[in-house]
Parts: sequence; structure tokens; C-alpha cells
Amino acid sequence: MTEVAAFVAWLGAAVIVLADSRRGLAAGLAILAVAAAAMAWSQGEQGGAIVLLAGGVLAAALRFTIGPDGWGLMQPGSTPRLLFTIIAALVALWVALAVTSGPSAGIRFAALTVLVLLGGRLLQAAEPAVMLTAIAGIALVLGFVSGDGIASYSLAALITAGVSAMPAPAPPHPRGT
Amino acid sequence: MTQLLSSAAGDTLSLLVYPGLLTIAVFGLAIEVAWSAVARQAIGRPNLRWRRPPTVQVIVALLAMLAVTQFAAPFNAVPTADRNLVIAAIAIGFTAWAELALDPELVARPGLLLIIQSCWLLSVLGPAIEPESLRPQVLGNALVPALLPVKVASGFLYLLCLPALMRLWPMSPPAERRARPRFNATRTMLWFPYCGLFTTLFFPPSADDLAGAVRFFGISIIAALLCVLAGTLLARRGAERARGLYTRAVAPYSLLVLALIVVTLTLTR
Amino acid sequence: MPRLAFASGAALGVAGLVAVVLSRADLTSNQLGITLSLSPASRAILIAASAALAILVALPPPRAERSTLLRWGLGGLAGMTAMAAAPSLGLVVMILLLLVVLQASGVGRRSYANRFRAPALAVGLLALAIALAAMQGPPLLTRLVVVCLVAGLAAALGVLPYIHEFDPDETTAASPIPWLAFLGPIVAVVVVGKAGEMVEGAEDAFGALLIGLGLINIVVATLASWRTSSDAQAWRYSFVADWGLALCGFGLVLPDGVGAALLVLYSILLGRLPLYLWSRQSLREKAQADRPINFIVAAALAGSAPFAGFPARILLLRAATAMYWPLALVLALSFLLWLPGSLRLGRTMGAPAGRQLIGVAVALGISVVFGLFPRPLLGLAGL
Amino acid sequence: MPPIALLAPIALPVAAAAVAAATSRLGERVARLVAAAGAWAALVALAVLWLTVRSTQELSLGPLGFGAGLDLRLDGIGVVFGIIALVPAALLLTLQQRGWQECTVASLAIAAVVLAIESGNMVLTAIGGCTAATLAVVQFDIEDVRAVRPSWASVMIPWIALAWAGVTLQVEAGTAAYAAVPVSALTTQIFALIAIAALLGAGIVPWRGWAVRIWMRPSLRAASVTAATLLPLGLYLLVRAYELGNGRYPQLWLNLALAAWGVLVALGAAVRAQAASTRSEYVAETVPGLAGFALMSIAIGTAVGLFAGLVLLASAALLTSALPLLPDRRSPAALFVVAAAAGVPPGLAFGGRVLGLADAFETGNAFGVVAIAGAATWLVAAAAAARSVGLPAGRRRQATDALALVAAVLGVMVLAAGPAVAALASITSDAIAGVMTLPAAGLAPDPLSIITVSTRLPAVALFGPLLILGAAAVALSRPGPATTAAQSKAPLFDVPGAAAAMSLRDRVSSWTVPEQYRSLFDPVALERVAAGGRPALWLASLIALAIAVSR
Repeated sequence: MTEVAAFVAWLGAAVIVLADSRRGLAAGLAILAVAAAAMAWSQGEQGGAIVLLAGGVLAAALRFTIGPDGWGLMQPGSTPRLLFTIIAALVALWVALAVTSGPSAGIRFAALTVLVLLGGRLLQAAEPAVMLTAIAGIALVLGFVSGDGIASYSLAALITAGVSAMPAPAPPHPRGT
Repeated sequence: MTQLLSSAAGDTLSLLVYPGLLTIAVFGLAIEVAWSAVARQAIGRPNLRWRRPPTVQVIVALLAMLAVTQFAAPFNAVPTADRNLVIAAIAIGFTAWAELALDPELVARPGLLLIIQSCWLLSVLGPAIEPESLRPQVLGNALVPALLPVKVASGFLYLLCLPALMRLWPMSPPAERRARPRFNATRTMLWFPYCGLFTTLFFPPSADDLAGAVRFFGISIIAALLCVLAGTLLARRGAERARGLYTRAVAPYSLLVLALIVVTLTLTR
Repeated sequence: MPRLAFASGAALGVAGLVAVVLSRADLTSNQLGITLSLSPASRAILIAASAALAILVALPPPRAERSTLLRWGLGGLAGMTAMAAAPSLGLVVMILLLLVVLQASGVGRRSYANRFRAPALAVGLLALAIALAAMQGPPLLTRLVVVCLVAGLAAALGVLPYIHEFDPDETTAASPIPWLAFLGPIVAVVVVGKAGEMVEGAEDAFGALLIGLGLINIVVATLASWRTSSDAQAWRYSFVADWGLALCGFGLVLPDGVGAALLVLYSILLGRLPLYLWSRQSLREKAQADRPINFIVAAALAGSAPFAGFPARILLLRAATAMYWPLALVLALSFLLWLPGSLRLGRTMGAPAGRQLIGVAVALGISVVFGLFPRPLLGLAGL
Repeated sequence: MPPIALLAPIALPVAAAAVAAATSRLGERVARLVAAAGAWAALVALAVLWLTVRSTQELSLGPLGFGAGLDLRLDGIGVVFGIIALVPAALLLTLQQRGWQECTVASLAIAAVVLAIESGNMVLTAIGGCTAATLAVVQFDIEDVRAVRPSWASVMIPWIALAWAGVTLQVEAGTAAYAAVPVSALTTQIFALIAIAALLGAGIVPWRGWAVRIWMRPSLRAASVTAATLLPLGLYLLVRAYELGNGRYPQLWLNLALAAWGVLVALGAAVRAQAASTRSEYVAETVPGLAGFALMSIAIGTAVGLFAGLVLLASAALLTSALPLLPDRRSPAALFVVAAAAGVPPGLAFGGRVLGLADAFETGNAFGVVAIAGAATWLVAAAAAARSVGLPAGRRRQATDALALVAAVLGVMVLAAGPAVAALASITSDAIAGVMTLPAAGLAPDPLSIITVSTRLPAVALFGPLLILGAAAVALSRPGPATTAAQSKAPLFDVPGAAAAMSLRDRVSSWTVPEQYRSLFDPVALERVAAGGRPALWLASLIALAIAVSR
């Protein structure tokens, strides 16, 4: 199950990387939330899984309402991003399976691939909705890697939802102290 | 208190009478008259009317008095332990600059004079390095074979510098308008300090008796006469040759003496 | 009504400060199902930050509203306290993430992406460090954790090489200054404090990397503070240079080094930050002055005796000498690089008058007191 | 006397500074009086503290937090240096016209210097010295921001070096307290740091350093107070180093090197002085020249040498307060001060120089060569002083007749104090014994003469009569014509190679990066790249850091 969840997590992160509009971003966030919840469940943190799923789904719903219209998936010029999602996945897979060891390779793969993909998206994007979605995804990953039990899951869920609820930023201000 | 008064009285006697002011004046007058005769200078009619002496002469006299009290002259009332070569050398060295400060018109080529004075200082203090003593009589007594080369070389350097320091060279100061220089009262007070120091440094000290006194002043007079002779020769050769001698011969020779001092210091360690 | 809101906010802030001051160091609480504890160093930084906020609210810079200062300051303090009390780095990073988003949501002159990107990168790097630390693998893995931690910290603070874009005309709250001068100290103390078990086996690499980055920041930022064309930029670089010292102190690991780092952080919070805010008006008016107060401010900013920077430098030299004396030589030489930039910054204070003059005098007085007698501050941090 | 009273000499100037600032509205005169009163009160407090106990007093107020405690310690040598620093400072604050801001900063600087001298450990001394140096720079900028002043870095370096020496002692020996540091802890490296602090802190360098350039400012208020306080503070460190090393430096060659450096400093000052084109240029070289001789004497490493250094420092202190009071015109005051500085017998400077040179000869080895160089340097300085009498004034400062009279009195004091040199020796011998062992026969068994290894200086018996005779004779003499020969304006000699060195310096300073390479070193472009927030740079940095730690 963890391996499937890890693949789904990569899929969600990849969708966020490849999407430029609210629907695509919301879909990616929702897929990522499902994967994160599944991974928490696989670790025996059922409560945490539910909280994480709730937070992620709420965040996806909010993202669905805020941001540029449409799906904006794989728009012209997104080929480098597509390659990035594949290469990052392959490198993360190699690190998770060959370089590192531990109880669950799936979780290692998921954490690495999502963080690398969303981190790359943060650096490359200029649209607030995209950046906020990427950072919300990172919050989800933090939820299941920080290992503080329900507290970290709850906080991650709250932050994911809160970040997605942020309105579009105000226009630049002239001067001030 | 008694000790203070007695030693102060002794030092005052040394400053004013022997080997101080009176001796300086008598010795200087004699040698200056001789120089005037040799150089065919006009001594001028002695002016017996009392006039306040110029400050520059007073200062030079005071410095000369301080210097001669440090000499290893027979019957010097200053205890031998109280004599210090540095005081003598610096006091004599200051005389030239007192003139420059108070009456600059009297000093010819002060820059060259400074270089020569530095060479002279090396000849005075150089022999004191190895004995590690500043008592003039100790330096005069130093006849250790290892130290003799430095002593002889320094003595020769001293004699080479003397004519220039005594202003017997043919370089007239800015104020001098006459063809033939006149009797020089300031120089009169420098003959004994320079010549007496030569005797003190480069000859064993004389005993405190008449013979010793004769020996001390005899050597000093010979040194003075050698200086007069050298001055006459320089006068004949002219100013350019004289300057050439001091810049191209004496200065490099003083460096040689310095090297000799350093080598001696290294070898005797 | 605004007065009431302001008063209640201030009262809540004071209450929070009192709670922090009264909380015994290393006191733990499990009441929320989560272990909260406040380390002595974090507590000391929180108190210093609160004091800085109190000074600024009491003596606000020209054209700054007390309520705005209080709103932003208390918000920041709340986040800082949460980070300080959080039991794990994971929770700390999540709170940091929240602060990043909140700060970027403010009104600024730079584009949202430029305001958001660097701190968000810090969150990503720290999260990656946590993820890598949870894995087992070769020693290289721990070294990568070290890189992610140090790079994440540098990105959060906005020091070289992850320096944030800066617009001199932007409001301070929306600019990178809060990361350098208000939130940064607690982030650094908490990250370095919690990095211990994560970098086990690579402590040397962690220290070396902090020292290396510290030295780069000292050299580049002091020179930039001296030569850069904009006075406001010069101020920003001066914060970065001070952070170079603090990073070196944390990297030296020894108690003296940590003490030096904390003293630098105190002097940033209680000295450089208020002075910068009080200089903003003259920066806008490009009014420079060569009065005695300007030279004394310059001396304080340069870390000269008797101001707080000097004992910090002495402690740093001591730690460096104990560890590796050539490093002490490099540090001793680098201390001189503060001087030309500080003279320039001192002049940019203009001719402070009224409230501003009182504020400058207070900041200088605090700096002198802790420059001659820093023991209470270090004792507060458990050193 | 309770130990807490050791704070008084520091607290009184601080209080005076506070009062001077608080009473600024009452006019500058009040601030000046308050600041002067503070300095004099500190001096009196120092004297009372010492005279009531006549032994070392200590006060420890606990650790300050950076490895050093607030340990104050007043011993004999501290009192001597305190007096040497405070007397001219108090005189200058009393006599010179200052604004309240200058009075305040000067008083604080004086307090910092006293703190450095009273400090019981090296780190606290570094803090006091650094504070004094910083306040000196502030004083210069308050006085005239456009005039030449020491670069801030040049006055900070020494105190950072001293702080480093202090913390190194703490790390290696466990303490930096002067009285507790084990002798073996004073290594050559630590001593080198102390020496750097001493020489640069006091500006004792052979070239035209800040200690010379400050005397060329249009106004000499800040310069004189700075010279009066920082010069003794620098040399104080070298004296304390004797205490750390139980009366000696770690290696004999360090003594020799420092003595040679001292002569070089004095020679540099004398060479520049003999080429000075104005009297103010000459005056700028007098105090650094004396400082060079003082350094040479102190570095010899004997009690007589140390005493000679103290005598020269005392002369420098009095002359430092006299020089800024001199009028532009040629006057007896200028003549007295110049003569006193040149070391005309039987002055204090003469006695100090004679003792220092004699001690160097008697120490033997290469010190004798250093002594010959010192004596030659003395004559060059004398020639420069003589030449300076005929130079034009070269500045536009006007001193009142009253101030000129004070300057003349100070000059005469230095000239007439020669006979008192033995009395000074018997007074200071206890202080010197605190840092190094005295000769078996003592330094001055009676207040009439000083014993060196091979000779005895009968200060009173010889200098006393000479002084009386000299005063009477000069009074009765006829002053020469006050003419200025054209030659006295020309340098006495040119330093060989100086012109070549200058041209080389100009050529080097005119070097620039070729046009085609300038873009490589464009700091603005580099700053734009670094501060541009470019993700590519961030990723590259991340990779670089990863490579750095993985090696």
C-alpha cells in the first residue's frame, strides 16, 4: 500500500508542477493529500491520516475557488517541467531504494520526490496561487515526516488549509517605514 | 647635606675653574692665537671695555664646561665614578647647534657639519661598546689587543673630523663678509673640549701629579696643533676639495670603523 | 475603538512577555498532548525581541504607526514563541512556513514571488533535511542533512548566498529586514539547537559550514555595506555582516562561541534594528550629518568598545583561539571591515531629534551597559 | 581606604562628562570647568589612593561575562602612568577653549584611559584602550571633520591585538590577570601581540604615522589630549609585559628589536624634523621623537632603562601640554619648549636620554650599536631643533600671551627639572621594583644621584650648579640678532633614496585594472548578481556546499 501511496504522492506533486491554474493545482493537492493520508494510515496513524486527508481536501477545495481560471495542465512550454518530474522521480527512486535504507522505501521516495518537485516549483513559479499550492504540499509532507504524532498531522492539516485560504496578494505599496 | 654641599662645591669648581671655564679659556686662547697666526687672521685689538657676552657664546661656554668636567684630566675634582662619556659627547655635540639656533649666520654648511659630527660621535662612542663602560678613564685605559684596532681606527677618525668640527675648513658662514676671517671667540671655547676628549679617550689616563698634568695637556696641545695643521692644508686645497674629502673619504671611512666595531663585538663574544 | 484594540493588543503582548519571563528555563508542558519546552537561549532571545518591540512601540520612528508596529511585532512574537516552544524541528518548520506565508501576504513593493521565494526555499530545504535525517544510509547522507540545514537557515535569514531581494522603499514589515533582525535570531537559535541529533557524526562539517558561510558573509557584507550605492542597502548588508559573526559563533560550538553569537543577536535586536528604523526617515530624505551622535552610533554599529559588539568579538576570538588560532587571526582582521561601513551608516542617522533622539540614546545606553557587563544576558541564556 | 575607592579615578571623569553634558545650556565655560575639575579630581584621587596605602590595592567586582572580571588593581607603575597621562590631560582641559561636546567626550576618554591603566587584567585593558581610541576619533571628528585624523582602523587594530593576546592567555594559562599569569605563559607570540598593541596604540612608528599627522591639524585641542593619553597607554603595555615575564621579555632579541625600533622611530622623527618647512611641521615631530627614545630605554630591560623611559615620558607629557599653547610668532616660550624637547642640558629630557643611552652601552652586545645610533639621532634632533628656530610659523593659530607664558613655564620646568631626576628615581624605584628587580645597589640610594652599572649620575651636584650658573649667565648675556638665514629654511640633508621611494609609491598608487578586465571586478555587477534573488545562483550554491562537505 505504501508503494502505491508513494506513486500517488509523486503523481500529485507532478500535477502541481505541471498545472498553472486553480483546478489543476487543486487536483494535484487533493491527490497529494490522499497519498499523504494513506502513508500516515500505513504507519498506524489512522487519526492523523483522517486529519491530514481532511486538511488536504479542504485545501484543495479552497484552491479550487482561488486562483487563475481553468486547469492549465501541461500548457505550451511545460516540457522541461515534464522532464523534471520524471528525472526527479528517477533520482528519488534511486536514493530511496539504493542509497538509503530503513523501514519503508515508499515513504522515503514520496518525501524526497514531493519535496524536490515542489521545491523546484517554488523556485520556478511566479504566480501566487501556484507558490501557495506548492508550499501547502510541502506542509503535507512535513506532516508525515516530522513524527510528532497527531500534533504534527493536525498542524500540517491546518497549515495546508490555511495557506490555501490565503487571498490573492494586494498590489504593491508605494513607500513606508 | 654636608656630602651634597661638598660634592656640589667640587663640581662647581670643576665647572668654573679646572678643568672648567678658566682652563677652557686659557687653553682655547692659546690655540686660537696660534691658529690666527698660522692662518694669518687678524686677532684685532683687545677690547677691554666690559660688554655683555652674546647668548650664543654663553651657551657654548656652559656646554663646554659641562663636557670638560667629564674628562680624565689630572686633579679633576669630579669623582671618577661620576664621569660619563655620553654627557661629554652630547654636550660638545650641542655646541654647534646652539650656534645654529641662536646665530644661524655663523654656521657654514650645517648639513655637512651634521654628517661629520655623526662620524665624530662614532669615533667617540664606538670604543665604549665592547668594554661596556662609559667611564672615560676606563676607555683610555683599554689596551686589550682585541680592542686596539677599533681604538686606533676611532682615534684617526676623530682627528679627521676635528678640523671640520672646529670650523678650520675653508667654508665661510653666510655672515662672513671679510676676505680673512677674524678671531673666533666661540671656537676658542671649543679647543679644550675637543682636544681634551681626544686625550681622555685614546690615551691612558695621567696620574694626579704635575707630570700627569703636563702629559695630559701636552697630548691635548699636540692634538690641537695637528688640527691646526690639517686646517691649514684644507685651507690651501679650497672648499670643494675639503667638502669632497669629508663626503667621499671620511663618511665611508666611518662606515668602515662601524663595521670594525661590529666585527670586534662579534669576535669577542 | 482603535485605541481599545491597541491597548488590548499591548496588554496581551505584555502578558505574553511576562509569561515568557516567568517561565522557568527548560520547563516542559504536556497539557496539549504535545511536549512544549522553552530552552534558556530561546527564552533569552524572546525577551530581547519583546524588549526591542517595546522600545519601538514606545518610541516609534517617524511616519510609523504604533498599532501597525504592535500588530506585526506581536504576530511575529507569537510565531517566535511557538517556534521556541515546539518540540521538534518539523513543527518549527511548519510554524516557519506559516510565518513565511503571512509575511508575504503583506503589502510590499516587490512582486509576491520575490518576497515569497527565498523564505519558502528555506522551508523546503529544512523539510528536506528532516526527511533525509529520518533515513538511514551512508555518512554522506548526514552531510547532505548538514547542507540542507545550513542552506535552509541561510535562506530563512536572507544571508549570503541566499540573500533576499531588497527594495529600499518597501515597508520594513514586508521587507527582508524582519527575517534578518526580528524573526531570524529565534529561527537560528532553534534550528542550531535542534540540529544536534540530526547531524550526529557530522558535527565538524556542520560547524565548518557555519563558520565558512559566516566568514563569507562578514567579508562580502561589510565591504558591500561600505561600497554599495544605496544607504538603505548598506544597512541591510550591515545586518548580514552581523549575521556572519553569529554564524561563526554558532559554528565554533564552544560555549564562548555560542555566547558570542547570542550577544551579536542581542545587539541586532536591541541596537541595529531600532537604529535602522529610526534612520529610515533620514534615509528617505537623504539627510546625512556629521554630529557627535552620528560618530557614536557609528562606533556602536562597528562593534567598538564600550558597545555590545566588542565583548561579542572578544568571546569569538577566545573560542576561535581555543579551537584553531589561524581562524582567530582571520576573525581579528575581519573585525576591521566593519569600520568604514559603520561610519557611513552613522551619518545616515541624520540629526535625530525629539523622540528619535531619545530612542537613539536609549539604544546606545543599552549597548554600553551590555558592552561592559554582558553577563546578565549570557546568564539569561544559560551560559 | 576601602577598595571600592579604586573606582573613583574612573568615576570622577565620567561624572564630569555627565555634568558637562547636562550643563551644556549654561555655556561652554561651565562645561570646560567641569571637565577640567573632573580630570584634576581623578588625579587627586589617584594620588590620595596611593599615598594613603603606598602598596598595591585590588578590587574585584566579579566576572563581566566575557571571561574577564571587573578587576581593578592600582600598583606603583599604574600610579606613575596614571599621573603621566592625567597631568597633561587636566592641564589641557583647563587651558584650552572647548565646546561642551568636546569636553564630554574628552572626559570620557580620560576615564577610559584610567580604566585601562587600573585594570587588573589584559582584556579589561583592551576594552579601556579601545574605548579611549574610539573616543579619540570622535573627538577629532567633532573638532574638525575635514582635517586629517587617524584612520579608525589604525587605532582599533592595537586593541583588538591586545584583546587577542588577553584571550590567548586565558585559553593557555587560564587567566589574563597581570598578577596571576604564569611566567611561562608569556610566549613570543603573545608578546608580539602585546608589542603590536603598544606600538600601534601609541603611534610609535618610524614613518609619518597618525601620532605625527594629528599635530598638523588646524586646531590642536583633540590632538593634544589624544597624544597625552594614548602615548603613555601604549608604552604602559610594554612595562606591564615585564611584570608578566617576571622582569624580562620572552627572548632577549625582542628587547633588542624593540630598542632598535625605538631608535628608528626617533630617527624618522628627527629626519623629518630637520627637513620641516615650518615650525608647526617641526613641532609635530617632537613628541614622537621623545616617544622613540622612551621606547628604546624601556626596551633595554633594566631598571635604569625603565626609569629613563619614564623620565622621557614625563618630559613628553609636559611638552604635550605646552606645544598647543605656543604662539605662532618667534618667542622665548617657543625657544624654551624647543630646547626642552631637544634635550638641552641639564633638562629632564637630557637626563632621561643620557640614562637611557648609558644603560644601553652598559647592557652590552648589540645594544651598544643601538646606543650609538640613538646618540647620533639625538644630535640630528638637536640640529633640527636649532634649525626650527628660524622657520616660519606655518599655521594660523593664535595663542594668547597668558597661554604663551604657561607654555614657557612648562618648557622651563622641563629644562630645570634635570637636577631632580635622582629624586624622581628614588620616588619611582618602588614602582619599578613592582615589575622588575632593582640592581643590588638600588636605582637611587639617595635623592642626589643615580647609580648605573659603570657610572654614577650626580644629578644634584652636577646639574644643580650648572643650572644656576646657566640661568645667571643667560640672564646677563646679550641676545643675538633675530635673523633668519635663508639656509635655515633648506633641509640640513636629503635622505638618500627618499625621492625614488616616493616616485615608486606614486607609480604603484597610480596602477589601475586594464579597461578590458574591469568588468570582471565590477563590484556593482557582482552585488546585483548576489542580491538579485536568482534561483539559479541558489541552486549553484547548494551544489557547491554539497561538494564542499562531501570532500
